Amino acid sequence: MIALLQVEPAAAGHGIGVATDARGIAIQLTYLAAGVLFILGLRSLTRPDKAQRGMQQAALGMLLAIIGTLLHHDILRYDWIIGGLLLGTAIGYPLGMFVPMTAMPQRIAVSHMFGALAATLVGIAEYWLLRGEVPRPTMAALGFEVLFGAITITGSFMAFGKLQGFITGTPVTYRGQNAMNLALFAATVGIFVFLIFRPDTPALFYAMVGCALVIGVLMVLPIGGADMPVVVSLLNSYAGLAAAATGFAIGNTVLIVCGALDGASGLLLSMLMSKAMNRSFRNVLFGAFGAAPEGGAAVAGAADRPVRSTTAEDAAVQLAFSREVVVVPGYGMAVAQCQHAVRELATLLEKRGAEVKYAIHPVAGRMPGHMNVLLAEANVPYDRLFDLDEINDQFDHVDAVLVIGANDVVNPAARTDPSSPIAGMPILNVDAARSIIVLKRSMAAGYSGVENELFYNPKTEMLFGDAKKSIERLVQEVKAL
Amino acid sequence: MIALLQVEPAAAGHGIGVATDARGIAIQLTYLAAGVLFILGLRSLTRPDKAQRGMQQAALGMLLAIIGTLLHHDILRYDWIIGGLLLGTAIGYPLGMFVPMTAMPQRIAVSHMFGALAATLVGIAEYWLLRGEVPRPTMAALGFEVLFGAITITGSFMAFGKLQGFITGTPVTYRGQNAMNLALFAATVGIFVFLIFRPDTPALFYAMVGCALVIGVLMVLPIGGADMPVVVSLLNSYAGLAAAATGFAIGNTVLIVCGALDGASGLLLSMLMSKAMNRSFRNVLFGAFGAAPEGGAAVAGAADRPVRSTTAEDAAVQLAFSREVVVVPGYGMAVAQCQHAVRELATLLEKRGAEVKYAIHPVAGRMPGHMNVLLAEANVPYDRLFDLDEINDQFDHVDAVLVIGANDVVNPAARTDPSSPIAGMPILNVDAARSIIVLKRSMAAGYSGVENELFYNPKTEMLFGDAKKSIERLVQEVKAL
Amino acid sequence: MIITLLFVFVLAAFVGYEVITRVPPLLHTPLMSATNAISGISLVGSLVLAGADRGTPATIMGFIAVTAATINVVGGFLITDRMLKMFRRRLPGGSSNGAGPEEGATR
Amino acid sequence: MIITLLFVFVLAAFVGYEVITRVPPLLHTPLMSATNAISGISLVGSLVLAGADRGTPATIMGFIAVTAATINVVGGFLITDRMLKMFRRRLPGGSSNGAGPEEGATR
Ligand SMILES: NC(=O)c1ccc[n+]([C@@H]2O[C@H](COP(=O)([O-])OP(=O)(O)OC[C@H]3O[C@@H](n4cnc5c(N)ncnc54)[C@H](OP(=O)(O)O)[C@@H]3O)[C@@H](O)[C@H]2O)c1
Ligand SMILES: NC(=O)c1ccc[n+]([C@@H]2O[C@H](COP(=O)([O-])OP(=O)(O)OC[C@H]3O[C@@H](n4cnc5c(N)ncnc54)[C@H](OP(=O)(O)O)[C@@H]3O)[C@@H](O)[C@H]2O)c1
Repeated sequence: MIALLQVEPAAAGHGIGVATDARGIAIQLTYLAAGVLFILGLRSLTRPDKAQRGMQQAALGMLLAIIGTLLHHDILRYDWIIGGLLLGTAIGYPLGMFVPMTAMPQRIAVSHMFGALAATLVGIAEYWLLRGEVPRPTMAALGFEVLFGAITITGSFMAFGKLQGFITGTPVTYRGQNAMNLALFAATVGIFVFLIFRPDTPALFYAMVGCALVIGVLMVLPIGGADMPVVVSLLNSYAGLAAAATGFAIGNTVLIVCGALDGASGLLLSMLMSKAMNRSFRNVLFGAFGAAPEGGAAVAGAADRPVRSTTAEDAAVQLAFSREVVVVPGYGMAVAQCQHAVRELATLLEKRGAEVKYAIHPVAGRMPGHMNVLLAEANVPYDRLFDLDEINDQFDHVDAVLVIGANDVVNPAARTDPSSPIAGMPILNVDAARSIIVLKRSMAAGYSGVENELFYNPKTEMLFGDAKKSIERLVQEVKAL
Repeated sequence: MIALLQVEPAAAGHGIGVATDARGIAIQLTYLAAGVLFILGLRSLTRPDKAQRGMQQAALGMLLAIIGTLLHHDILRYDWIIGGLLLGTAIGYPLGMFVPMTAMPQRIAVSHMFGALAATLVGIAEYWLLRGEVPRPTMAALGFEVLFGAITITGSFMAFGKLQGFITGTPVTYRGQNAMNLALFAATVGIFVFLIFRPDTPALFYAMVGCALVIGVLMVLPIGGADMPVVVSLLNSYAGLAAAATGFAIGNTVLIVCGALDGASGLLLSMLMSKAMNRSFRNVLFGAFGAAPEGGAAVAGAADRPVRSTTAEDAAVQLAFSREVVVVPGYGMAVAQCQHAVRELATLLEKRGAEVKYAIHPVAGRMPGHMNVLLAEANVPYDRLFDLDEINDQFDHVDAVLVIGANDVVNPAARTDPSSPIAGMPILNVDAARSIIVLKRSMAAGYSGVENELFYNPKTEMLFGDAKKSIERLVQEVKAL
Repeated sequence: MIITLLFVFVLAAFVGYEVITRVPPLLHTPLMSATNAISGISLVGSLVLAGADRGTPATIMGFIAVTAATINVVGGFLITDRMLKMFRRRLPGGSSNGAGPEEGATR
Repeated sequence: MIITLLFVFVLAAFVGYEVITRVPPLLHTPLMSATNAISGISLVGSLVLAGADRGTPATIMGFIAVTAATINVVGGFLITDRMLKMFRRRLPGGSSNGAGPEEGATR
């Protein structure tokens, strides 16, 4: 069997990207170990109590891969490497340690940007070093690498801007937008295909990179700020695909494995998110959902209707004498960073014999599990947290619901008004409760920009002001009773 | 980056086991498709309703792989291939179509034997063809291939024999057994290591194969018949590892993938089984559990104690006037093949307003899910089947339990007598029910050979005779009422 | 290269583990025969051996190997199909039959 | 060979899919930052580029790439760890905290 004869050189170690000697094998083994540790790390995320150790092992895996790489024959000088590692650590450390939990989506977007930048630069350098002498498979790999990489760079930057607020969160749309985007996309693909057959045309290669950068911008522009988490997670999968492409180009298996892991998880997560918002993936990406006009109009149209606003004193009394209280946190709790205060209030009420539950809507906040992270930070025990299906049928025997900076996720319009942009999104039926206290700063709409009937519900009392201040006042009042 | 240059030949197709041309790529693609279809097939087994289609696709994958292989450059003559395929189909078809469900474990064992035989022969032929000119990695792969292969051949045959009954089901043990086995094992490993450094010693190679064959026999001899399913499933994982080794030897990826899949699943399943019997994996393999003496003694020691035996008439009346009936099937139902009769009886009782449930013990029968398959064959709906944890606390308000050829899984000794070989195995607490009717042919012990107190329980009535006949009589009687 | 194949092995093992742990006990017997059928993949190696025409001994061994592997494949897939048909067949009858396997799968 | 790498890709994707679908919503945010941290693996390529000494432009690009990738890796793993610490930290307090994540995981 020829196969057998063919095995010899390979078995002896002439794989691609593999040095032929013991050192080469050693390097590969560090990669194998790294790959396994990464998978185990992700698996550990199925067990909250095991998760931290698991991811620490994954970090160890990364360290292994780095050390292994540093042994690589091709590395002749270490000055720039060390410089880069030091500088990167100097910037990465604060990004990791001091960014508040509430800014998580932004931070992840930035991080994607950097990762993609690295992949893209590597791809460009590879092309440049080969001086056009690129075999087709390699060219294809390089192409995917820089395409996904470049899109991720600008896309992540845009997402970052929208989440951070220095780029408008409302979708930017203009006439002929789709036509233009499609044209640009087609052109880029065209160049790519051409390059595979004629790799020796640098101008086109760099043009392709340029186009990809622009696509990244145009792709995110028409998407509303509330949908950014979906975009960020999608870009995560792009970043992964870029890494995988690098792996194919330089025949490095660990890059391919990590790339595939990220590619799969990013795509899956963004789909889960869209599903939780009860919107098709397509609709999120191309729906230009949550455009200001509707919301704005709606808000204006309702400005004159009566609203019951209450004071901390009254609200405190009401809460203090409720037996069953449900807290519904939303994005506002993240903005106000009042999770600790909330926990304190809950403990007080429990001391007074009330039962306090937390109702967590799958898309409350700005990323999946956003509220869980915040409440976890405030040491709220798991068993107090209930998700949509668990709690929705219990509201009718709840004395008081405390809505803290949540809006869309408690908006009855989703059930009642089929024309509403959030129509059909499953919501928390807080209006079934005996009384509702809403903490927010104004009558402004939530991220979907939709008017919220709940605030005009006779059972509802609005406690205006920053959620943190309001909660703290409530705490004092309850203590005072 | 040198890596990049190294990619070219490889990307152009000089992988191991891969022809360099388009045809080679095409073959590899069929393998890739096959691999994916296999995985999807196994995944489909998580959904009973989707499972059949999934496995049909897996079969399609196998067909693809075969066709792909037939295109291989090295294949110069097709006469023997066609002959083998035809003969194999001629033998395999009846094995697949006409073997009764009750003989499943035996059948799977036989099938393993054939698969392993193929892998081993390929390994031997490869070695023979290379005439000792074997590079070390290849030698290592070949070694594993023939070792696992040979062990599986004889091991499966032994398991088959024990299950079929032409080899004694009771563990065969003799003085110095372990010492001897260990010595043989050590010797085999020694030869293997030596071969890796001196592949050009055919005599040793064939000696190693011989040893492996013997090991297969000695490994299974001391294991009781009731534990054969564990062994069969373990051999499944060996067969997988043999296939994987072949893959490494000839650099064929699909072989490696399938091998790994089987290796993992076989190991996992055998562990699950041991766990369900509440015994350590080690204990199953080396415990020589269920040796005749104990059981025999126990039975003898109890021969003179009173037993209430009943008639079909009385039992029928009792059942007919029970509101809640639980059927506990065991291996005896498989032997008697009375699942259809049981279903008929149940339907009759339900017509008379009784509620009939089935209590499925995880290790009832001779393989995991054995009872499920039989009852499925008899069209018993899923929702009537309850497993141990679901039903164990309900027996106290059950009017009549119908124990059909089950013994160990209802043996209170597991709870009460710590010295019993089945001590600690979770059992069905049928003795909590108001009355118990046991269908078996004699007072003989079950597979663990342990005396069963339940049969002497004043609440228990024995209906002796072949389960099928007994059930059919019960059906007539109930109809007659 | 050998390491890349190791990678393949490890990854496939992971997939196997993840998938198998999700198979409900209900389907463990079909699972055993399914994996058995798949292990018939050694047919691939056997075919090349039987057809490579590298001397009578090799060809004979190849012939036997092909026969044995084919028995494994054909028998294995057929019986698995027979078993699984029973599980599918019964879904229409009975209310929570749909639910039954569900909970089984998530157990 | 390229196909073998494809195999690796497909298998890894399967593993990813199987594992991710098992992560409870509770941990989706940490999951996002975890996968982000792992995607910093492109550091491997960057290191070789920065150290291969194949002309100033390549080295500079390599330097930038190393810096960027390092930011991704360091920041990513640190923040993931910070988040997960919160989840672990709370396990001792409260009765069914052990159960909570369990059911989460099987949800
Ligand atoms: N979770 C996810 O994965 C995800 C992903 C993508 C999109 N989304 C979207 O995000 C939205 C989440 O809904 P949500 O109800 O949680 O939030 P929301 O609908 O965005 O409403 C947040 C509310 O909090 C109030 N608020 C803001 N800062 C505050 C502060 N400092 N103190 C008190 N109140 C404050 C705001 O009203 P004021 O300005 O009047 O104070 C706002 O109405 C949904 O539309 C969802 O589709 C979520
Ligand atoms: N399920 C698995 O995966 C698995 C794997 C390995 C081992 N095992 C072992 O297998 C045993 C299973 O327990 P089990 O209670 O199901 O079976 P069992 O303990 O083996 O008892 C079966 C009983 O059925 C009776 N029987 C046999 N043929 C009969 C017929 N034609 N009509 C009526 N009765 C008949 C026999 O008594 P008579 O001879 O008096 O009729 C025997 O006592 C356990 O020990 C378990 O550990 C199971």
